[in-house]
Formats: sequence, structure tokens, C-alpha cells
Amino acid sequence: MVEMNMIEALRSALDDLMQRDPNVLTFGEDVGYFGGVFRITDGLQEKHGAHRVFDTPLAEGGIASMAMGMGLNGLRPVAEIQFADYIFPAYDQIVNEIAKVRHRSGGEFTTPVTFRTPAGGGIRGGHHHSQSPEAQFTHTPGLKVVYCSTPLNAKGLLTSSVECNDPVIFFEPKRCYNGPFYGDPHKLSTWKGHPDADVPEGEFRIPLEQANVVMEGTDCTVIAWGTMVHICQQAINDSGVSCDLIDLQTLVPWDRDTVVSSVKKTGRCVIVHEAPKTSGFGAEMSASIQERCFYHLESPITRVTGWDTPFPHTTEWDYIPSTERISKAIRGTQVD
Amino acid sequence: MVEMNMIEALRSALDDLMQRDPNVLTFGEDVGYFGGVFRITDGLQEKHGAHRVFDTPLAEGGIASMAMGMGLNGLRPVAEIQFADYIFPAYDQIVNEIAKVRHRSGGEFTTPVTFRTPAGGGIRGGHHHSQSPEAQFTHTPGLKVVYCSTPLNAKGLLTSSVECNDPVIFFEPKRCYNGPFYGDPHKLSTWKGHPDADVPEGEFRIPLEQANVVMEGTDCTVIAWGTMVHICQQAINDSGVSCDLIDLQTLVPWDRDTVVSSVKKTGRCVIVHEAPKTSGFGAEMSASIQERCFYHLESPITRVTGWDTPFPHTTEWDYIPSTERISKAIRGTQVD
Amino acid sequence: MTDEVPLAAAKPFRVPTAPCRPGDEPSFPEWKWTPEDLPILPIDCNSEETHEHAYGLIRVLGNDDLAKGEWNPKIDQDTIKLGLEYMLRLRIFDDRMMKLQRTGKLSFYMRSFGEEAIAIAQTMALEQHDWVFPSYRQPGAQFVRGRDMVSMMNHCIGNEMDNVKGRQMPVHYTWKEGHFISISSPVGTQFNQAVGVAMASAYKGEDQITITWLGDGTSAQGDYHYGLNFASVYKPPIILCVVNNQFAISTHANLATGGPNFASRGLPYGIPSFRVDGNDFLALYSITKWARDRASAGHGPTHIEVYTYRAGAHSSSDDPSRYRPKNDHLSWPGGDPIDRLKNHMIACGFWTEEEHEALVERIDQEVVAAYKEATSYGDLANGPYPPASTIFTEVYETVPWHVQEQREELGK
Amino acid sequence: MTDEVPLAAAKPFRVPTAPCRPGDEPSFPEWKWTPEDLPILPIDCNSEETHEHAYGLIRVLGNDDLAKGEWNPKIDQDTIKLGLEYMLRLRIFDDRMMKLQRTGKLSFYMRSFGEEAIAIAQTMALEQHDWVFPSYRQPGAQFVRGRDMVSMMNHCIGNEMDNVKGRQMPVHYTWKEGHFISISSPVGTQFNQAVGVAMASAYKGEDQITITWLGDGTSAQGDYHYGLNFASVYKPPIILCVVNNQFAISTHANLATGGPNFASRGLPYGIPSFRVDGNDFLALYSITKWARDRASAGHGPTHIEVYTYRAGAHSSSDDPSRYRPKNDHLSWPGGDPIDRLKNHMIACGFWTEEEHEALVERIDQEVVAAYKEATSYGDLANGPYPPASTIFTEVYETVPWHVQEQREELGK
Ligand SMILES: Cc1ncc(C[n+]2csc(CCOP(=O)(O)OP(=O)(O)O)c2C)c(N)n1
Ligand SMILES: Cc1ncc(C[n+]2csc(CCOP(=O)(O)OP(=O)(O)O)c2C)c(N)n1
Ligand SMILES: [Mg+2]
Ligand SMILES: [Mg+2]
Repeated sequence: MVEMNMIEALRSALDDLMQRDPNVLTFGEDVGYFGGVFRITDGLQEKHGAHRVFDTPLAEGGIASMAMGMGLNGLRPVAEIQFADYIFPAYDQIVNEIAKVRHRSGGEFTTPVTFRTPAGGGIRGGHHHSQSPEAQFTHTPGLKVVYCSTPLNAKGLLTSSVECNDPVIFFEPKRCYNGPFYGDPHKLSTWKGHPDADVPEGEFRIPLEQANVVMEGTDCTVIAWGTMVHICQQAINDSGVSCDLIDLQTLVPWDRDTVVSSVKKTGRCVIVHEAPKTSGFGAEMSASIQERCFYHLESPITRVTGWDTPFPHTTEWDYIPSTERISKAIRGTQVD
Repeated sequence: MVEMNMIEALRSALDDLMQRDPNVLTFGEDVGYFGGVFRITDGLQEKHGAHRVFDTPLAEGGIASMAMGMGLNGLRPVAEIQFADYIFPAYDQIVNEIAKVRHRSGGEFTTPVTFRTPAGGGIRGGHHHSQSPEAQFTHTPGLKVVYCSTPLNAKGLLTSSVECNDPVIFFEPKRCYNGPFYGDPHKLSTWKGHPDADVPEGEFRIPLEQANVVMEGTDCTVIAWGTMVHICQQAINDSGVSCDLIDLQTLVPWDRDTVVSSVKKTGRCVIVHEAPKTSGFGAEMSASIQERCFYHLESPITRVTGWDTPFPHTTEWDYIPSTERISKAIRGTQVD
Repeated sequence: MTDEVPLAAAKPFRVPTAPCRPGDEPSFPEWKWTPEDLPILPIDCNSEETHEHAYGLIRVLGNDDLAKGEWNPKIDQDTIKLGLEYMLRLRIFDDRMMKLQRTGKLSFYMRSFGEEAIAIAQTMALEQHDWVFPSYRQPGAQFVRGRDMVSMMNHCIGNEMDNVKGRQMPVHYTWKEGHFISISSPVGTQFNQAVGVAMASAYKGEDQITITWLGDGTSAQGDYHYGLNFASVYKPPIILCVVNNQFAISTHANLATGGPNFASRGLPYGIPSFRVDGNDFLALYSITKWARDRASAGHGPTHIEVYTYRAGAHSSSDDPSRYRPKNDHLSWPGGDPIDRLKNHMIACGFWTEEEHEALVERIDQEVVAAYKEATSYGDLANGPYPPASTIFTEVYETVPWHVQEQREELGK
Repeated sequence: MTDEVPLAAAKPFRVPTAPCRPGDEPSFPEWKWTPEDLPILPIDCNSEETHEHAYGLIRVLGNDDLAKGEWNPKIDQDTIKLGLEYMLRLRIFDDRMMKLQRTGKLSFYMRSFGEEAIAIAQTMALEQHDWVFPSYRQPGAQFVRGRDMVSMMNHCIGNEMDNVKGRQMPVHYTWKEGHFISISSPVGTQFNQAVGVAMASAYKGEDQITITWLGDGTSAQGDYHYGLNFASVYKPPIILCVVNNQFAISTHANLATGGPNFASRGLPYGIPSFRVDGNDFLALYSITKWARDRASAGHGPTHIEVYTYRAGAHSSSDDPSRYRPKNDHLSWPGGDPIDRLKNHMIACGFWTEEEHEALVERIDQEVVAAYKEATSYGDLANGPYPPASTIFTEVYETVPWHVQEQREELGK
């Protein structure tokens, strides 16, 4: 075990994957010589060569379609989209092509592409460097959607994503690259000393489709992913309510058993995400949980989310779900 | 009043809008001389001239960005996307650009573009001529999302959409262009004699953000849009349960008062859509209704939807929600 | 600062029109190319050296039906006979499938009518293991690679024997064994995917090139630019073709671009670019063989505009009489690809009208036998279809719990 | 049919490299253009006539600092002085804003360093009411149109006086009164939007042209193709510019395309295409005025590659010492745009070092005064910010119920 921040953990996953499988390649804007604007691929070109780690033209649609073709022909490409906000020029290739090719070809062709992309707010990125577009991929059958939150699960989940024979959209909470974020922009912390910063060096997997129960409690189930996991941890402490905190990790297919049994136990549920509320993935979680746990629910399932507005710049701390809003919602589930 | 099918009603709306407002233009693939592959713009180029009704290059991303620019500079463009499945190359322009320009420019710039696009299945179109991608737009603040279901509301809603100063994604259920569809592919009907085929000739609006209560009942609220409205009508009759049937018409912003008061009255709710279940707009409706009506609910809110798979070709009748599945779900809400 | 803007002297923007509409007399005055026009080039040439090839037209079959010029591929008679047979087979197959469509046995169909030479000559110029990444107008490649007609028909019907399990519309063939990649409806998406396929072959060190096509209309998509540009940067072994049949459904190529032609688009990407007569089997074979040799030797991509004319309707859903003169294709100076090759063979003395008729007869019988067999496995009007359970499999490698729940809900 | 594929003789695909990296000596051997190279052209010329202009370089300021050649715009001294003042203002403004960024008063900044001439000369060559549709590297156009510096700074800070209400990152200016369209972060999206803007002007019969820019890196986006192609088809009054500053963050233009240059890209779209020295104020002015006259007379679009060198970091988040030699821009044969214009003015005898110093001094004081005023309205480190309620307004024309509910939930 070595202490790593999330950047190092992701790099370590890629390094390990490339070492073990010559069919793993990685590319994207500024990914090659420079090592990526967030430094994830730093040093990998020098180590694995320019044919395995390289820069691409600035065209996400081109990156995605090239990756798809490589996947069709036996490679296992890992494409970086520099910011999740810039994945939309690739949206057609991802939802109409990459997601559907296994089904439409009767299983003859598959393309195990992984898209890594930094998502979420908290770095004063404004409208177009802050979005969390996970829900826009969860509606597309054929894609798996993964969201890491710590160095440990960043490495473990990325390894499983790349090794998975289905295409995966892998979101990285950029606010947490250098440390967990507990909701107070004036108190930034690093990963130093955090239990989930201890990461195995070589081969290491965390299975997809499994949630991680971060905290255990009795009176409310809090479900989150990405940066929100840490903010929820703080908010649960602030609330004084005994909660299960579930880090969903894989959004599609999500971990039904862990979620349903927790909500049946607690009878209450709060779902938290950064993306806008309307049609966010919280809607799916709420609807599904309600369908499965209706007779166990003591109070309405509540969502605490980003607002149904574009992501603002100077006022971003009024946009991102705060510990106050979350703990208020948790306490709100306790009165009925 | 004149009897029109949905194609004629949409054409009539465009014709009327162009007659009244010189800033209304319409364009898209095959829209000009030919009048569109679904004939919606037939005759409009001849009548209004090639600078107002014209063909475009085959590039949805180009159509959307050109439309945005026209909207920024005072026009009111209506762009046709030939099939909703082909809107994804324009997704970046729609969700990152068109939706956000009012907010990001502090209100200085706006672009009142309307995208019309035929959606949904039932014409043996397979993976890529059958999708209902409405949910993928409902998650984007700044967009309004409208789905018509009859000639009458096609004309009324399209008129309001084009006149609206916000961008609108306007879905047309292509299965219903020539007649309502009650779920049996062997019994196709035309609009002849249908009460909602009587459409006013000139200026005619149905306000956005208002649902239409198609049937009134006491024991269950059924919510649908597009083709599903007609299938639900049949399914309700088959079920023998007294239902409110709500045609949502505008999905964002949806008609809270109509929906919430109905569910509070009936205590039960079934939501029906063609799109895949996971993160479909039914999830948002279910989550929102649960939040607002929790203490009135007698049984779980149920969703009847397309499967979480690509849309198949020969087996499409096993994909599209059938009257059997819907009436079973309605009856299912009655036992608790 | 004022918001008042003066009125322009200029006209509004231009809206191009098609050269002729129903009732007009079609004419093609720009056609004046001969097989002697263009020199052959070394396979390691650069894009500038292809300037005249991008603006001219590579032809081999002259107006006198003889093969000539530097691009004459000089292929043997058996190969030429085979080419003719494949083209005839495709045309007869198409006609039969249209009939099945009209009787409801298929939902939809698209013919290659007038464009049969393209995929067939080009695929014949490649190696068996090269990757073919087509649009819906290049099904003919499958005949070259030896696909069984019954299997193709089963797909078009979408019956129980369809290798893609009734999931796709007709003509969306998939055939991995033949190195023929699955056809997708959204136009143009294959173009840069094909670049990725070619890069993977190169990465693995395999002598395997990739060919892909898209249409004149489709060249307006971003994917066309991605394909040219990624190929321009990485120089993988690929042949990038634009089939300019001058129509995108009803939309004339004048509305696909305001530029002079499509071939020249490749030049500023530094990709050698050629325009070839799409109804000239030998010219197509020749330039494709050249491009394969180039790619295989490591000199990178080639861009080809295949200049032709869509002789038929866009698809079974289309009625071209609404937007273009009846039988306009009969005026196309490039003629018919099958007639031209046949006439060449007769002119060279290794083919006769009698042999031709006998061949047509034989293929017709084979096609009839094939469709009888295929429809015996089910047709769209009467079934049986693939079981409903095929909806749920192969969405993912294994069926996840939520899809499994839904399958159980359907209960079929 | 076999799945076995032979091994290739060829190498894998090519991965281009940058011409120099940290520690290397930068050199630019391809620079050998002079102001006498290229003839002026009639404004109704066609794209073929611009072939040499697309592959050459339009220059006006010679190595001896004198204006010469057919493209010399012969503008009056006052206009030139104004151009120098705007460029100096932009550079001093940028430097000041970088300092504010370093002290946390702004979140982020992007300079136009080395590229000041571009937006300024080009906007000066237009009419006041023409539409400017920039990327983040053309804020200079605002000085030409007379925007108040305090207002620009308020935006960059995102304070209460920001006209876009703190919603956007710094440098994402919006200024409708100045016909300056809102800058958006996703690169390239403006390119074909600008074509739509130009079409609307033409449709309304207004003598108003549109200019837009994107970068060498960004030219790889589909939007670049859409912009060129829609302009090619509809021929609206537009000027489409690619600013080739040879870098996209760390990525050298060798990875943006494998083609010979960017200007020539426009030729196969039938759009007259030019390459211009981006550090030569007079050359930029000249070609832009020419393109405006062309557009205004109804002859349609012009495509321009502006050839320059990114002198600074990509943005305040970037550290170019990791990927390119230190001070490489000092070796750029195009020099510095401000120095070149200043030297020209001195050489022509209507400017002196003393006047120059006095001007710098005056602007510096104005910029200092402006930033003091702007920060007095709040800065990012200390606030005040726009009220949180601004999150919820102008999402739609009116606030819908669900957004209103959320605003109430926030309770601010
Ligand atoms: C992205 C997308 N947009 C629209 C369509 C509908 N469509 C199918 S074929 C076609 C025309 C294609 O024309 P062209 O590229 O010239 O090919 P051709 O049919 O002539 O072979 C159109 C518009 C589609 N399939 N995909
Ligand atoms: C769609 C999109 N992808 C990625 C980015 C991140 N990004 C911002 S600027 C930039 C480089 C742009 O380079 P270029 O077009 O050459 O313009 P320059 O910065 O040199 O002026 C990148 C990759 C973005 N803003 N938008
Ligand atoms: Mg075509
Ligand atoms: Mg650049």
C-alpha cells in the first residue's frame, strides 16, 4: 500500500493496466507528452511509448469514434475527455454507436472503450467546467456508468472499468483530485492520512455494480456519488441522525441489494447529487426505491441536488448541495 | 374548424406562423423543395419562398448551430431534425449552447429556436428510427420540452413553442401522424372522425406548461405523452378502473397543479412512456409526485416503459408498452 | 454606439437549387474526361501531386468500351468475369428484395442500383482479410467475400435465422467472419471509426487495411472531418471514400457543399485525393488497388471521390418522381456499370450476349431459390420472428439484474 | 474465409511530435515571405484565384518596418495610432488582470499576449455595427468598439457589477451594445452559429457582416466543418478566421492536422482563402477590409488563416515550461505585433519613443484607475458577489415554478 492522491491512483491504475495488457492504449487532448491538464497520464508516454499514450486533435467526437473503431478491432482504449462538459460533441458516437454495437450486431462486434472524464463543480469553472452529466448517460442501455470518489476506489473501479467488455463512462470528481471535500471551500484538505488514500500498488480491482457502504446507521439512508460522498459524510455528522451512507460507485447497473436492504432497514432516504434535479440520476434512484420499498417508507424520499439552472461561477457555493441543505433534508426525513 | 391529420395540423401551424411573422423560417434535411420526408413542410417553400423554407446540408450539428445564430440575431427559426434519433450530433449545440446562452449572457442574448422532430416507435424503424429521447433534454435547464399527441394539440402547441422566447424541443409521435394508435398494429386507424382532428384554420394556440386531462376518473392517475396517450386510453378502458388520464403535453416545465391534484385525488399513479425505464422522464415524474403526494399514496407509483435495451426491429411490439402491460399496471395499483 | 444598421445593397443569402426538377431535361455538360487524362503516380506520392487527380476523373473504360490509359489495372479475364457476376447478382438480389418489400415480407429496402461496381470492384481490389466498413449502399462487398445469399436475406427479413436477431432494419448487415463491419443507420458515424479500426491493425502490426465509404450528403457531417483529419494526423492504412451519387434523399449535392467537388477536400489534409468514375469497374479496381498498396507499404491514407449517379429511389420509402426528372439516370454520361463492363468483355472477345443471358438466368434461379429458403424460415408478414427474449440479451456482455427483471416482466 | 491476418512490413501509425521541446532551440525555417509576394485580388474573385494566397502569407510591414506591396491598406496615421493604443491597452490590461488573478481577486485569466493585433486590426477594419463573434482570444475587439475597461474588469472578477452576473468564468465577455456576442467555453461552437448570425443579417436585408474566429486546435471540431460548409452553401456575408498560434494548450498544431496549413482548408469549399501574418497590423487590417467589402457586396464568405505564435501560457492554469522551450516566442520571425507597428510609425516619422512611453504611462494609469474602481465593487477573494438569486433568473424568460421553488428552498 502506498499513499496516493486521486491523480496518482488513477495514473497507477492506467500504468498497471498498460503493463499487463498490450491492448490497452490511452489518448486524448494533451494526454501524451504533457500528461494531461490534470496530470493523470504524466510520465506514461515516456514509459509506454507514443503509440500507446498520445495526444489527439481537439475533437471529442473524433476521439470517441476513433476509440470505438479501435475497440471493434481488438484494442481496449481509454479515452480522456478533458472536462465532462466537453463530452457532448461525442454524445452521438457514445449513445447511438458505442452503446448499441453489441446489440445491433447480434454480439458479433463489441467495443470495450472506457471514457475517463473529470466532472463536477467546486473549482470555479462556471457553466462549462463544472457539470455532472452522468444522468445523460444512464438513460442509454449498453453503457455502464461509474463515478469514483476516493483514491482507493478510483484505482479499483478504473481497473475494473477498463477490463470490462462493455463500454464504460467513468467520472472523476475533479474537486477531489487532491483531497476529499467536506463542503467548506475555506477548509480544503488533502488526501494525506485519509484511510482511502492507501492504495495497493500493482493489480487492484473493485468490482463494478457494487456500492460502498461508507457509514452505517439506523434511521436514514443517504445515497451519493463523487464529491457528494464526502459532503454527505460531514452533513450526516452535522445532522446528528444515524445514517447509512451509500457511495453508489456504479450508477448503471446500480447495486440494488445494498440500496434496497438499507432503505428497508431505515425507512427513510435522501439522495444527493450535484447535477440539476430534474431528470438527474436521483430521480431514477427515488423512483426505483419507491417502487421497491414503498411499504417500508416512513417519510418521502428526498433529493438534494444542484438547481435546475446552469452552473454559476462566483456563486457556485450556493449551487453545490451544501452540508446545511443535506443535513436539513436528513433531519426532515425524521419527522412524519 | 377543418379536419386535419397531424401532418396537416403541423403544416397549418407553420403556415400560419410564417404568414404572421416574417422572422419565422424553417429548414432541415429535405425540408425545402421536397417538403420533408414526412411531408410536414410540403408546399411551404412554394408559398413562402426559398429563403424562408429550405434544405440544409446533412448535418444536424450544423443545423442546430446555424439556427442558434439566426435566433441570436432576431429570427425565430424552426429546425426540423429528420428523426429524433439523429438529434444527437446536435446535442452539444443544444445543451451547452442554445440552452445556456440567455443565462450566461446575463439576458443580453437569447435564441428562440424550436426543434421539431418525429420520435417514437411503431413504424418498424429499428434501433435508429424509433427512439424517444425526451428525457435526455429534460435534464438541461433552459430548454422547454414539448410532446404533442393529436392534430389539435400538434397545431396549438407548435404555435406556442415557436412563439415562445425560450428554445423548445418539440417531439412529434410519428406513429400518430396519420392516426391515433391504440396499441394493435393490426388495427390501424386514421384521424377521420376523431374529436381532436377538428383543428382551427388560422391562428391557434394551446399554452405550454399545461397538461390535458383526456379522461377523468377516481381511482388512478395515468400520465403519458405522445403515442402512449392513445394506448393508455385503450388500456384504461380494458382495465375497468376509473382513471384520470393526463396527457402531459409539456414535460419541462410540467403542469404541477394538474398532476398533483389528480394524484392526491386518486391516491394511485401509473406513468407510461416508450423510452427506456432507467432515467426516463417517468423517473422524474415518479420522484416528484412521491415528494409531493407521499401521504396520499395508497400504492407504489408504477412505471410502464420501454425496456432498458436498444429498440428492436422485428420484435418492436414486445418493446413498446402494450395495452396489456399498462392495464395490468393500472389494476396493480388497486390492490394494496 | 448605435443599434441602427443600414440596409444592404446585397441580396440575401443564396439557396442553391438542383440542376433539374421533374419535367426538366437532364444534362451533364461537365462530363468531358477520358482514360488518357491522368498519369499513374508512385504509391508514396504526396497530396500535392494528386491535384489534377482530385479535380479530374480517373477512367479506364473508354467510350469505345476498351480499357486504356495509365490506370488500366490489366486484370485477368476470370477476375473481370467474377466482377460482372457479383454485380449482376447484387442487382438481381436487390430487385427480388424490393418485390418482397412491396409484399410486406420485409419492412424496408435500399438498392445499390447504378452503384453496383463500387463496393464490388473496390472490395475485389483488397485482400480477403482487409476490413470493410460500409454504409448501407455497399452491401455488394459481401458477395465478393462469399457471403451466402440466404443469410443476407434472413437478415433483411429479420427472421429467426437473422444473425443480428431481428434487431436492425433491413440492409444493416453485420458479418464479422467476412471482415465486414456492422452497418449503422446514423449516417457517417463509421468514417472515423474506420480510422480507429485501421489504427488498431497498424498497432497490432498486421498487414490489414481498412476501407470505408459515406455519401455526398453525409460528407456534411462532422464525422467526415474527423475521419479525414485523424487520418491526416496518424496516417493509418485506410481508404476513405465519398460516394457522390449526387443525391441525399431529395437533396441535390449542390446543397451538400458549395465547393467544386468532393475529392479535393482531402488535399488540405495532406491526403492524396482522387476522383474516379464510379460506374467504371476497372477504374475503381485500379485506384483501390493502388491505395491498398500505398497503405500496406506504410504511406498512409488515400481519399477517393467515387463519382456516380443514384439510378433508383433513395429507399423503398422514397418517391423520386416528386423531386427529379423521370429516368434522369439514363442521361448520366457514366452509363450503367454492368452494361459497361459487359460491353468491354464483349468488345475484348471473352464474353457473348448468350453467355450473359445464361449467367443472368442462373443467378436469377439462385436468387429465387435463396429467397424461397429464406422466407421458409419466416418473413415479416407471417413470422416467425426471433423470440422476444432476444431484446434483452447482448445489451451488455451479461444480462444485468435490471434488464433481467424486465425480461421477466415481459414473460416471453 | 480465415481470421488469420499476415504481419505488416509497415510501421504502426504515425504520432507526430512538436518541432521543439524544453531545452531545444526553436527555429522557423519555413518563414520566407515578403510583402511583395502576393497580388491584390478583385473582391468578386473565386476560390481558385486565391490558391497562392492560401499557401503564401499576406504581409504589409516589411523587415525594414515600411509598409509595402499590393495589400498595403494605406490607412491614415490617426487610425494607425489608435490601433497601437488599443493593442497597448490590451497588453497592459492583460498584465494587470494576471496580477489580480495571482492574488486571488479573479479565478482565472487568459491573455492575448502576442496576438493583440488580431482582433483589434480586424475589428477596426469593420463597421461599428458588424457582428463580432469571438473566442476567448479576441477580447481586444471590445476596446475598438469603446467598451469601458471597468465594465470588462467587473465581468472578469464576477462581482456585483458584472453584466453577466458572475455566471461565467473570466474572459467570457458579453456585450450586445457593442455587437460583441457572448463568448462560450466549449471551443468552436461559435463558428457556424456565426454563419447563422450572418444569414439573419442578410435575410433582414441589413448591411451587416459577421466575423468569427477559432484556434488551430479547435479547427479539428465538427463545428469548423459546419461553419465552412454552411457558408459554402448559403454564401452569407461572413469572415471565417482560424487563428493558428501553433498551440492548443500543450498540443502543437502538428497534431491538429497533418495537412500543409489551415488557410487552404477553405478552397475545396469554394471559399476564397488567405493566410495572413497575424503580427502585422496592416496586413490584418487590409485583408479584413477586403473581406468586408466582398461580403457587403454580396459575394459571400472569406476564410482567413491568421498565422501567429502564442507568446504566453495558454491560461493562468497553464505552465508552458513543461512542454516548450522557454521564451520560444522571441524566436518567432513574425516578431511582436506592438513592436512592429510602433517601429513602423517611428520609421515613417509620425511616432517617437517618447510619445510611446507617454502613451504607455497614460494607459497604465487608466488601467490602474479602472482596476481600483472595479475591485471597489467587489473582488473574488473578498466579495461582494452577485446575489445568489441571480442563479435562478434568466434560465428562461420568466422563472418557472420548479426553479422558483428551488430559489425559495435556497432562501437567499
Ligand atoms: C445522422 C443522420 N441524419 C439523417 C439521416 C436520414 N438519412 C438517411 S440516408 C440520408 C441521405 C444520405 O445521403 P448520401 O450521404 O448522399 O448517401 P446516399 O443515400 O446517396 O447513398 C438521410 C438524410 C440519417 N440516417 N442519419
Ligand atoms: C469542446 C472543448 N473541448 C476542450 C476544451 C478545453 N480547451 C480549452 S482551450 C483548448 C485549446 C484550444 O486551442 P486553440 O484552438 O488552438 O486556441 P488557442 O488557445 O491557441 O487560442 C482546450 C483543449 C474546451 N474548452 N472545449
Ligand atoms: Mg448521395
Ligand atoms: Mg492555438
